[in-house]
Amino acid sequence: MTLNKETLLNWYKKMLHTRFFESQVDAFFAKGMIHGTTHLSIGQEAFAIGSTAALHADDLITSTHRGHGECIGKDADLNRMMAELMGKSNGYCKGKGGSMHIADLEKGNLGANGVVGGGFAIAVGAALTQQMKKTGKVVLCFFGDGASNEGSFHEALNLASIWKLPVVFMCTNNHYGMSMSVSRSTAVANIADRAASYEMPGITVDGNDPIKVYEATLAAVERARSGEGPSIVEGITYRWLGHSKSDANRYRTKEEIEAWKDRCPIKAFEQYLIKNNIISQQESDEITAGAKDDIVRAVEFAQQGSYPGIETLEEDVYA
Amino acid sequence: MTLNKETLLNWYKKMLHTRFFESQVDAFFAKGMIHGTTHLSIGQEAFAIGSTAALHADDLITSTHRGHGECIGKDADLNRMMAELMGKSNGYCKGKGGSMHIADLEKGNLGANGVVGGGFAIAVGAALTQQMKKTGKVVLCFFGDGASNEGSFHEALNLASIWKLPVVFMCTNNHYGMSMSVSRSTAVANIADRAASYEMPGITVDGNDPIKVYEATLAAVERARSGEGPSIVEGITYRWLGHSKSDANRYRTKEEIEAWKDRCPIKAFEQYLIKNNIISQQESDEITAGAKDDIVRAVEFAQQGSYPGIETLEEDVYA
Amino acid sequence: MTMALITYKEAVRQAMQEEMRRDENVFLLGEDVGVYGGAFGVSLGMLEEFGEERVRDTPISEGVIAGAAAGAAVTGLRPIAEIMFSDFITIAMDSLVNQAAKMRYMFGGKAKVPMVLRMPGGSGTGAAAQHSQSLEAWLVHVPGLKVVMPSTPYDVKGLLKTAIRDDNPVVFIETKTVYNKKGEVPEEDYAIPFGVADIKRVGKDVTVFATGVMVHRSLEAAEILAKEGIDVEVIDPRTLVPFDKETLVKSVIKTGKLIIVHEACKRGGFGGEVAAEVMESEAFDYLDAPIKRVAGKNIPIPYCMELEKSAVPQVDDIVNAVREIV
Amino acid sequence: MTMALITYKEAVRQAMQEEMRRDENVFLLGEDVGVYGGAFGVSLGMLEEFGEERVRDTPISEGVIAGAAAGAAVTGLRPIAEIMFSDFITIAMDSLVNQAAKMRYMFGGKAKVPMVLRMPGGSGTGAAAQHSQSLEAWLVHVPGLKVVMPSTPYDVKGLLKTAIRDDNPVVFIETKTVYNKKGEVPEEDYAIPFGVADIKRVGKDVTVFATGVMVHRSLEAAEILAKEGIDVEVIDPRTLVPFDKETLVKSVIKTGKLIIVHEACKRGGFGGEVAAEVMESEAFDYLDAPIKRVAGKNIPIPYCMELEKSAVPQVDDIVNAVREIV
Ligand SMILES: Cc1ncc(C[n+]2csc(CCOP(=O)(O)OP(=O)(O)O)c2C)c(N)n1
Ligand SMILES: Cc1ncc(C[n+]2csc(CCOP(=O)(O)OP(=O)(O)O)c2C)c(N)n1
Ligand SMILES: [Mg+2]
Ligand SMILES: [Mg+2]
Repeated sequence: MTLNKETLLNWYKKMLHTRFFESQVDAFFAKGMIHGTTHLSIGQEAFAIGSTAALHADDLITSTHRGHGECIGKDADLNRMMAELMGKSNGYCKGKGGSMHIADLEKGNLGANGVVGGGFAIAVGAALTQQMKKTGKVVLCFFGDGASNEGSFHEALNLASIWKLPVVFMCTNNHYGMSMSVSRSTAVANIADRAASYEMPGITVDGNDPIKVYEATLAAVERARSGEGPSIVEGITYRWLGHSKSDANRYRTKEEIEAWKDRCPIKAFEQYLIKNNIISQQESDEITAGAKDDIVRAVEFAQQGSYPGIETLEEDVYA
Repeated sequence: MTLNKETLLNWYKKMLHTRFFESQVDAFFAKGMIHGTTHLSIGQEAFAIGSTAALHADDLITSTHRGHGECIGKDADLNRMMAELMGKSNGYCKGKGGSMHIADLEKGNLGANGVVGGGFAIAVGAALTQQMKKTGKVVLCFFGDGASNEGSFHEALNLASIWKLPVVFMCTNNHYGMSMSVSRSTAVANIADRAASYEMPGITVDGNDPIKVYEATLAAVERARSGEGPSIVEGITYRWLGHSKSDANRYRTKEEIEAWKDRCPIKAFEQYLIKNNIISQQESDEITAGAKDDIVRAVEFAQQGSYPGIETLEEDVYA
Repeated sequence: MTMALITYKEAVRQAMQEEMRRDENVFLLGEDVGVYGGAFGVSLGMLEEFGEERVRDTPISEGVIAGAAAGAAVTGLRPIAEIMFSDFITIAMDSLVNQAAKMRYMFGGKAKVPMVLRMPGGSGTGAAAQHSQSLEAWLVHVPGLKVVMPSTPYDVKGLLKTAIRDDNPVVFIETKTVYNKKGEVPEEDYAIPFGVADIKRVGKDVTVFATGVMVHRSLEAAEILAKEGIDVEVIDPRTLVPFDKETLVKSVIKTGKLIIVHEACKRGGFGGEVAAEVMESEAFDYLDAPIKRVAGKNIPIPYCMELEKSAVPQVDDIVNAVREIV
Repeated sequence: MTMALITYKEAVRQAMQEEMRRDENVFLLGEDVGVYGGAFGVSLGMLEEFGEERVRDTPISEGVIAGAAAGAAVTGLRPIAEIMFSDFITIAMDSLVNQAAKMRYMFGGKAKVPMVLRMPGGSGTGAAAQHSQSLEAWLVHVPGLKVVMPSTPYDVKGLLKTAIRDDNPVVFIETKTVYNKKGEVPEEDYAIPFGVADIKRVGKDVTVFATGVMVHRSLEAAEILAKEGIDVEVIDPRTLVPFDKETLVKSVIKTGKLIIVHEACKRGGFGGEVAAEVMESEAFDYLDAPIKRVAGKNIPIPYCMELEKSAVPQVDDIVNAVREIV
């Protein structure tokens, strides 16, 4: 596996972008500058970025309610993301979608989803297009541990398997679906164990290590691309913040959260890069500062945007 | 395992009842004396009867569109079954349900179901009642191989597992869901393999051997009754007739059908009983004749019944 | 135009075949649509012509049938997905309503979801409560969906072509009890635009607005009433979304009387919507009598044949309703 | 009666608590209803009182939540099942519509299915298209279901008790934007019968029929209009099935004018049904003006706050509609 410096730094930057983007959103949310609800993936960046790194630029993804990282992994424009969250017309969805519905079809992002499990069938259909049109493209279908208990998971994985579709089911196992721990909600310990029901490979990796995530995803992607069908790739990680704004964290301990914060994927990756002499601390600081600036610019872009006019209200219901 | 003569003869009789009941239905259907649609289980009798034989009288079942056998296994009244199929007011559902909706709540039959996969969640809920009320009763949830690809299968089995509910999922694997063979529709070879996704035992047995079916079911039922949770029991069998009236059998060969007819579960069981000196040929003939007579009586009963009056049309929508 | 006399079912099949020949992006998926030809034989022979790649048997998984259609549509194919009975749309509602119908709007107009979800609806086959429903009212209530409900071979072929060519999710409800009814259909390619009602019978005394099989029953009723000197106009909207209000309003202005007939149960059915639309229109002032709905009873469909018949409007019910109003 | 001032949310919780204390067969299941207290905190504290056995967190599996409730109900329990947002009922439709609602009829009257399916509905939280729908019209169209839609703390408590005690599947739609609204509620046990509308404001000039949060907006509108000398009667049906037609008809006979207000999108909404019912009643002859519907736009709910507001009726819209009609 040759991962050159440029590649690794790109990942690092995207992980930082995700972190800073979401920290900013969190702050804006607290101030009432972003409304509605938002689900932050702080602590989970390595899985989103390591996995999407295994894709070609024209491959596809379907994402979830907690999808900012995957979106950034798939090269989304931070400006338009921030604008969308602020409900502006220069946002990805012209202010009509918000955090849960960011889509970037040109870049192959078929959309986040407000319905848990809502993306499975869409990903399977998108993979069918690739197979029938022989595009050679692959679809990554992101979902959470909790989503694996929806019936849509089962129907989609079975169909993908029997049709040998080029789709990889990417489980962000952050230990909880809202307040339900995996051990309480799910009959198996690892979601990837369920691959057995669909005669596909299932692998569970450290979701906080972008290189491990990348390698596992790449293997599954290559398998899918070569026509051998779908797999499950599961990354074990942790959601640092509450599920959404309404979460008082009653279902877990401070100690547990702190222990996972100690395993910060971004810190760990920085240390890896420095220890392996890929970058210096100074370079890291510069990248970090640059990533922060990008978010400042995104905020500026968003703030300059206008709210969608009332005349757009009934537009775009039908093509 | 001590299965006394009386027990075995009871099974034999129920298998014959199922066969003759359905043959009669088939004939009536051809003559237009039974309308709508009907799904016959001829060839599958051993699984329905062997499995329900493992239950106590007050245990429960949920059944399917092809559920006459299970209904008979659960001691249904043949008269009221036939009357129901003829749409008569003395039928099980006062003529409002027909073949796909026969239910006998007093005997613990929570109903056939016209929706493939419609029974999974109901069975799980019924099992929850038994657990919460500590009744010691068990629920058998019958379903077909095809039904195992519905999302409802997945949601129900996961919930049953994590709550350790007293339910056993009984798969009548007759090789086809309408025209789709299991190998085309389903990612795994045996439906019981899917037990792995729910950390429950799964066993596949010869569905044409009522004793093997009984033994496997009994083990699963005892496990459930003792609070250890659900299992899958799958019986491999074969549907001799078309899926329903509209079936031209285009998806399978005559040879395949004939080969399975040679493995008639009723013939085989008769031979077993005779060979093991449990009954003589003469006794068998008598039982057979008696079973036929029971169907004749059922037809008489049904024919004497009246059609439900128009005044019943809007009755029983609400309790 | 050369006309051929074909069944409703054949018309559906021809529309699919011709569109699949015309556009390689069009394909069919659903339970037993291949060698079995669908539960009603609608797609018989299509597997032979188009092969397994384009006539796809699916497992019994309605959620993924509709959802995969949406995913395929949004990435460039034009799927025709079949739900074996419209009753099972219950299982596909999330894919259809929360995904397919909303994608375009949620994404700020970027997505196109050109899919057709075909399904036979209605009662009359003795298949009882879970195989006999008429659920079009649900779908009419979902922004982002178009809803089509053709009653004749001519309409079903022309509208299915339009549906397949449309860039939106279209729910296409076939009337199963008319599958074997014959009618004249042009041999040439034609398509019927959405949102154009068809006046199936011109009359001056009363407007009967009917959908699906009720169009046929209304026409029968009209013949009976004609003998009594009552001249009935029968309007078939053909598409419920978009809805051709204009044709209906004009007719009501002419006749002053409106009876709405549908098979779906009355409470919460499409009839209420139509009544309210007419009332909110300029036709209100021309109404000589209250608008009347003749619709299914508010009950699940019973099995027994006589009860089943009584559960939904029959010719007599329409005749009586007209007599009462004129 | 001693009255307490409590929120709508507390009223829901109290109804559940009191019924669970009264009847050991009553229990609550749903996603995150336990330690989390539900997405809106409705069931906070219930786990502590009743334990995990009777306050059951479920996996994210709406189909089996509703279906297991039906199975538990038909075998002797009285489940209260929660769907976190009414939008996700799409996933539970088969369990609810084809199973729970039809069991009794299909089985010839033998089954009882005493379950309540609670769910918050409506827009106004900035959560966009998949978390903001008002889908009551679908459920009204399903024979076998009862449909309740309370607007105040008093109503929600009294109606939830009735729902829990009812032997049928009851869909109980809570108005999420009024969860924190306070109102007077008796401290004694009380229950409100189904099928009895509440005249929330007596007036003589025009009848405004409203559901859910629109009851509050209509009352606000009425106050504004009162200053202009227009005396508005506001009727809240409280239960959509069964429906109290009588109260509405009487009111319309009195005022001669009817405006129907709901949040759900207009096309195919409950308003059409109400309009048609009134038109078919003796009130038709008393109508001085066409019945008017003020309802949600036929669009998915957009994210941006201003657009979201414009998507559904606001106080001004109701005021304007009344002004136009009187
Ligand atoms: C169908 C559906 N049910 C419930 C919800 C409410 N909800 C939103 S996120 C969530 C938890 C999802 O858990 P998981 O799949 O593990 O993803 P995570 O939130 O941990 O990223 C729930 C229950 C929803 N949005 N959609
Ligand atoms: C939800 C649903 N989808 C489709 C059908 C139509 N249908 C009835 S039976 C059947 C095949 C079921 O296969 P399986 O579960 O193997 O049972 P079998 O018929 O073999 O007994 C199908 C597709 C249905 N009744 N319900
Ligand atoms: Mg999670
Ligand atoms: Mg089968």
